[in-house]
Amino acid sequence: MSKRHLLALFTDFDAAEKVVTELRNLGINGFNADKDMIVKSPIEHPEVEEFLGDRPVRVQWFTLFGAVGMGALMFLLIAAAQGSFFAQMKGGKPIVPFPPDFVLTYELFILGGVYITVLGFLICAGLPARRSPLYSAKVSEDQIGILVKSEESASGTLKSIFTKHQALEIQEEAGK
Amino acid sequence: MMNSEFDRRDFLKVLGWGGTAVALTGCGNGMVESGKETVVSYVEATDYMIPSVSVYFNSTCAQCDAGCSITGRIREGRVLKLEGNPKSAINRGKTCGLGQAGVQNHYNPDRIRAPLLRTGNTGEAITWEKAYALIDEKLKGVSGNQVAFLTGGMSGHTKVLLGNYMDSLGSKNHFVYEAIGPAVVRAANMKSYGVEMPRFNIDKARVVLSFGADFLGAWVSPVNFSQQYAQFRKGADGHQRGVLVQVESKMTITGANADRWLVVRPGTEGILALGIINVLNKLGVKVSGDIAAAVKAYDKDRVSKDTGVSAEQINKLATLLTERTPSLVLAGTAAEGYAHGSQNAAAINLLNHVLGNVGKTVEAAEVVPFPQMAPVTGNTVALQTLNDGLAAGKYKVLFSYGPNPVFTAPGAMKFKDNMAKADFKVVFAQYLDETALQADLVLPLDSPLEDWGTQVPEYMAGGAQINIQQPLMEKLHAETRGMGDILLTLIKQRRAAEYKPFDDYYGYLRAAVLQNKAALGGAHQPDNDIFWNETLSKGIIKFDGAKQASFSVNAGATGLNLPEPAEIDAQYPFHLIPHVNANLRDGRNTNQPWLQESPDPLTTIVWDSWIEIHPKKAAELGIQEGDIVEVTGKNGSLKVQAYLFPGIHPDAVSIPLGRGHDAMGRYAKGYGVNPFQILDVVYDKQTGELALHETRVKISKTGERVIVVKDEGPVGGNQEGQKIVPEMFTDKVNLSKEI
Amino acid sequence: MKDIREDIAWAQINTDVLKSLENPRKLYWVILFIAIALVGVAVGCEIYQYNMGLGVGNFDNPHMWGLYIASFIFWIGMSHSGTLLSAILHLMHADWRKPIYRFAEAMTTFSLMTAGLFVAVHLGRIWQIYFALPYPNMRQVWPNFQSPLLWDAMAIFTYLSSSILFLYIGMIPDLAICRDNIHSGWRKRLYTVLSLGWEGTDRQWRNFRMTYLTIACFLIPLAVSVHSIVSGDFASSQQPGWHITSFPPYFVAGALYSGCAAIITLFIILRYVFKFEEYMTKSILKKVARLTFAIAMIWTYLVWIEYSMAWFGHNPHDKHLLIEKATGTYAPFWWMMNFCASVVPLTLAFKRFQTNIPVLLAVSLLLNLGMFLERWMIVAPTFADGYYPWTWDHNQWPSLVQWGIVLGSFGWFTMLFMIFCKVFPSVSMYEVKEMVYHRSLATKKLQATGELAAAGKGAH
Amino acid sequence: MSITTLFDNYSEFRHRHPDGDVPHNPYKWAMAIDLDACSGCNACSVACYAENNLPVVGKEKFAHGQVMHWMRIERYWDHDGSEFPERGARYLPMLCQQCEAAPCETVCPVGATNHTPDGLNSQIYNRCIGSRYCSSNCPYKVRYFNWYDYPTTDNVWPAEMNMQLNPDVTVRGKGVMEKCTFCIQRIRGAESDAKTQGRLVRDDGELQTACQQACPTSAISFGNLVDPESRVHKQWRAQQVDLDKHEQVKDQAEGGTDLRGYRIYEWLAPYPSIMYLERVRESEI
Repeated sequence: MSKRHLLALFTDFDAAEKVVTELRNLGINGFNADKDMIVKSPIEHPEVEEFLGDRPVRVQWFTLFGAVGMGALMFLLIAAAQGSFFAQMKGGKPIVPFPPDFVLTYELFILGGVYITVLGFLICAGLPARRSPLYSAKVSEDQIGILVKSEESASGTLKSIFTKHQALEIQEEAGK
Repeated sequence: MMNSEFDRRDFLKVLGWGGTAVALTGCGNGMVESGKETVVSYVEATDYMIPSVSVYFNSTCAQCDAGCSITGRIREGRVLKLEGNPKSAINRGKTCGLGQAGVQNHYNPDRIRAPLLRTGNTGEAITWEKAYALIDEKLKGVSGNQVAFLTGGMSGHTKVLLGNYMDSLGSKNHFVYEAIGPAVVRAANMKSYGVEMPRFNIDKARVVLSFGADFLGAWVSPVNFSQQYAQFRKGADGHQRGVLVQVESKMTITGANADRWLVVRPGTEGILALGIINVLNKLGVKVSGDIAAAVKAYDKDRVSKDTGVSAEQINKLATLLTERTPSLVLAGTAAEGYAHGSQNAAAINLLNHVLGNVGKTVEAAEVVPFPQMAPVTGNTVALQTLNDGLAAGKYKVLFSYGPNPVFTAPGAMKFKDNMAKADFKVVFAQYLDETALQADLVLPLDSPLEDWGTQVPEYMAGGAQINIQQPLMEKLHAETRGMGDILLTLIKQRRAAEYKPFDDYYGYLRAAVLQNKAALGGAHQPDNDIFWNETLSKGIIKFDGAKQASFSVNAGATGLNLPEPAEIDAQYPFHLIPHVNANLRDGRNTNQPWLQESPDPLTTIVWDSWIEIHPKKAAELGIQEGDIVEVTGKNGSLKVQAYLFPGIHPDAVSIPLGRGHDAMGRYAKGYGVNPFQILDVVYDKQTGELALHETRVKISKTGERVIVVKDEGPVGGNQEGQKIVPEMFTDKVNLSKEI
Repeated sequence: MKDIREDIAWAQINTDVLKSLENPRKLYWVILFIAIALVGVAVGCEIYQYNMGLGVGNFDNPHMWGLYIASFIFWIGMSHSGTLLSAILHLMHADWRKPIYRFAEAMTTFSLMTAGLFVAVHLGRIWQIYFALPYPNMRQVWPNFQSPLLWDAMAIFTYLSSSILFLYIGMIPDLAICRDNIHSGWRKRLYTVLSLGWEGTDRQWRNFRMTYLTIACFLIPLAVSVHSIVSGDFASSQQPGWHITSFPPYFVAGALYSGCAAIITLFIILRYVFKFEEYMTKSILKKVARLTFAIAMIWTYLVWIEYSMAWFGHNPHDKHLLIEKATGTYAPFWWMMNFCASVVPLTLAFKRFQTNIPVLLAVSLLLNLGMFLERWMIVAPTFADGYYPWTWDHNQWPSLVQWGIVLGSFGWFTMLFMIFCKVFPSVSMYEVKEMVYHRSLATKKLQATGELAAAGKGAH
Repeated sequence: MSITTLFDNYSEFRHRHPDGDVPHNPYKWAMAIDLDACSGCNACSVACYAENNLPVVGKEKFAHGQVMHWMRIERYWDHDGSEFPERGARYLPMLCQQCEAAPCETVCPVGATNHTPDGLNSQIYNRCIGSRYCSSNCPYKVRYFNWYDYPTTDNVWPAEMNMQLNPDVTVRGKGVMEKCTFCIQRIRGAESDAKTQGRLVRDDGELQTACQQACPTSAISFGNLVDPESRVHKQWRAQQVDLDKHEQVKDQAEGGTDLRGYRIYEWLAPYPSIMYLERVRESEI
């Protein structure tokens, strides 16, 4: 049973919100509001999350792991490196001096944090991503897009709901 | 020493080959890369040359005439460094900067590589055979007294050979010239001690009163004196630390180390000496009647007025001399360099007699029991005689070996022009110096590190000794010859029969030594070769229990009359003091870069000449450091940078000798000025020596200014209140307790 | 005073900014050409110095360091303001930063790259520079982790890579816009690749917000640590004039200071060459000017602390050095430094100058001249009058080679910066949209409650 | 592997010089220079040129302050306002002080200068990248940098002159820092000789630095500070100068001390290995 995509564009977030809430309330069968609905917007807009319902963010865990892990690991490596050159005794200083190592650890703590955070971002946000079947440049300009995926049967209903809320444009996936 | 069981000459050959090999491989001077040479492998190296292991050979330093024994460090056939030979009583294992630079004299890139014959203004390289033939030919039909031979101080077998050669020519004209030798002092010593150069026991003295004798710098035998000085300062055998008082008009390095540096009006050293005697007399030191009479006039107020030394100082000094005995009084360069130099020296020596130092701190030195080898010391009278002779056209053929008169003779003597009057001028030289450039034939010499020889030092520190000079490595340049070999060849031209047995100077030397084996302490050694090699490996032949020179003490004050201090010449208000720099001396070592770059101990100036002016005087004249001033005397002028120097009498200015070459290669040419050229020709009344300190000059700003190239920082040796070089006084510290 | 219009259409924003990628004013090309020429000069000098040895820079003993290290500090300092605007103000929700933080961030990146060059140029043996990297090797020789220079290297590397990531991440949505609006050529491909297929889905935005926030949080302590460590090169040495406790904050303040001044300069230039009058408004300029003034005063305070510590602290060496600075060879530069960096900024206290573009341009340039001299006056005099009086040296001057390379560094920076602004949107489109969106919401609310008059333009 | 070494020898890694728990053993090379004996004649300096392949930079570069003398003789005057320097000049041979806690060591980014087990401050030429931080941080400014490539510069070592170069000592190219090494080539030679003969280096002139060997007044003594028989050790003892103090007990005594030993910039706590003996002048005259 094939699924088909619909993309509707709206002028502003209020319109989009109405549509989303409506779609979520009346459970159309063949369409799962939590899974099959994506909102595309030109700017980052916290409200979107609220009306879309709770969708978790996990980047911070990467950050934690990256910072702490990298920091600790590097401190060990540096100390070990110093420990393994006997030739490089520095007058007046111990061979494994803490203050310098802490400075370096601090830098590496941040380095690890940033790197792994970025990694986490790419993973969580699923980037780089394959372009989704329906997209309009308008979305990156000034309009809010709602992309839904549903059974053939449900798509009709969805389309009517979109038109009801004055969707500026409705793209429909060419039938296979 | 490991070298006593084999023949030195094979050894040297070996060394030489190895030397080439390493010179090329080790130092990458491009010969191998360019395919001009091939690398010699070590596969067949002999036992004597182990790669990376140094061997050491003893020889004698020829950088000055003090005769320090040196030990050369040789690796892969190259002499790398010279150290002092501890066995020598003269330098006891020590060297001065000048001696260290000996290797740069040896490796100097500007050495002459082949005999040069003048054709017009260019020198054409010729073979030695041709050169010798030429000399022979030129000497034909020339009577002995038309031949002149100019050398520096000489001793040992070269001197003997030269003497014989002159005989063979029937010539008496051997001129021995030293530009800055202590000739007047020698004469004065002869008068008062009966020897030219007694032994000075600085280490035994409690007080040393030196009248301009720069014995730590350039005077007679500096390395030996420096060691004695160290002893003297430490207060050896429980005595308290010795006191050094230096009297001079321009501070020398010795003055810089004095406990009290007394600046006197130039030329009044003798007056001060007599003044001190006068005070001593008053303090109850017994002096003979004539001396008392001689010094009566010199009461301390007058002396103080004449010399500029405060009466109180004179008192203190005299008291010190009475309290601490024995003392030692030295007459040096600054005292002798005047028209009344002999008088100064005599007066100063008299002080030694009065203080009873003669026999205690002034002793007769032992002498080598071979009078014919004894050193002949040079003086400037010889130069004048030669110069006059040349001017009169008396000499057809002139040989010159050692000194560089065109550079060191006062310009007013016109030596260069007079030299031209001789038909044929032969110069034996290592470099194309000013004199060599005037020659018709220039014969390239071995460096002292390539040559054989014997030397008897003029100043005998310990017992009598003969120094051996032997090659430390194979010749650098195939076409150079040792002076001994040259003389031998020349003399063979005259007396072939006598010198037939010696095919070279080495043979001559060896034969000469073995002949006197017993006298040279080889009685116990039957085998000649072993004895010879032992002698070479020692590098010194010592004569234990050699007898001292006869020491005739003459404490009279007869003929002692010192002139009034010179008035200030209105037109030429300054005394010009040509300063003898310990490293550059009379300029024969100026082409050794280490010496050029080693800062002058007092001004820290390098690579250039300067004129020292007292800051007070400079302020009057509006002169600042770095101003180019024109120094004008009766005999010409020169332009030189000014340096404000507190250690000089305001009526005097000083320019160091030795720089200002316009020849002698890349490291010497064009650096600084040559004060010899503007010296007034004034003679010491008694000896007829040139009085180097008698020149009067005036100075004027030219308006140009340069940055003085020196090591000293902008604050000019000010400690800025930091504890960098603190100072203690003897009432606070006792050195004799120290380790 | 004119500010960004709240009713400006989002589409308009896109087109305006995208125009900057197409046709700047002539002046753009002039600047770019001069910059490239200067780089040429520097390359020439460097080749000469590489072949002859550092002596051609006229260094000596004791003048071991010269303009290179001074410029190094200068460029590091320059980089800090980017972080200030993008990170600190981001956390403080100062929305006026949105139109200008992108080029500030770029400035950070490129000035760091310039600073990095000086580390290399300064070395006696550039070709051995990899010795300073901690790479594993059989002989187990590692760099000396005790050396402040190594801390520098590590800090700068961290800072540079983090800034680049920060800049890039923040630019992804805009790259998507470019992708959507440019339909041909290498740019199309470039943007397509770089935008990573961004479509502005809710999921992407969610994680984007979190990431951007996190990195911002990291960047602030990082920026502070970087210049503290640079100051450590001096403070942790033993020399008079360097061994000063107040150096880290002093350096950080100086860094922000010169950075802000540089932002003003570049703001004015960009505003003109890319016709950004609409977005880089005078009201923003005013805020930056005020910020600069504040930091200038902080810096002045710290520099006076330094002087008084030298003067009243009983260290003869420090005191002597201070006197030498004020009266010795370097006096002209030292006084000019104090004038430019402490007196000139006072003009920014006046409202009418805060928006007067010619004045601001002149002032900002003077401020940076002052800050450059300040760095030089930190480095050179200590060599001229260190501890050891014998080696004091008052007549050493940087040779033309040194000056050439320093000039070239300005060219190098400008070149990179100008190219960047031509290739990438130097005004953040999506954030300007957010800005006007939120402002319009706010205004709507006010209109609703009829308090528009009361609020006025106070919101910003 | 390195981590295990780290844990095994941890306490060892935490000790510091010179006041650490581990003394120098068996060697600690040090010097004592008697300024009363030093006559400022520059023989040491020239000897150093000869031994250590120092380039002669020539007038131009000397004028730029780029001279390379590892051992420099400094001449100071008493600035007491008198017209003439009646107590002569003060000479100070200044060379690398071989500090125990050397300011130069900690700052080198590549660890090209280190503290050796026998108490030297070593300089590794081929590790040096020429950041010149060491010299910047040296209070005595006794480190010298190769501003030019002297081996290939005209008239520094022209043909023949280069045959004098000491094969035991590297000829430094451009861009590296150098300084007095206490003639490390001689030290290593003597140490290994002694080792092969199963003894310690003797204090009988078996090992001399070039400057010490040349010095006509024997003002310089050099030796093993931990060997109670060595002259240097005795001198330091007698002068009550302790290596690991940055303020000597004797100096705190009332009315000063009658001992001459002192170290320059002791209060900076670099713990120099060279003790100078104050110059003395006669109080009677």
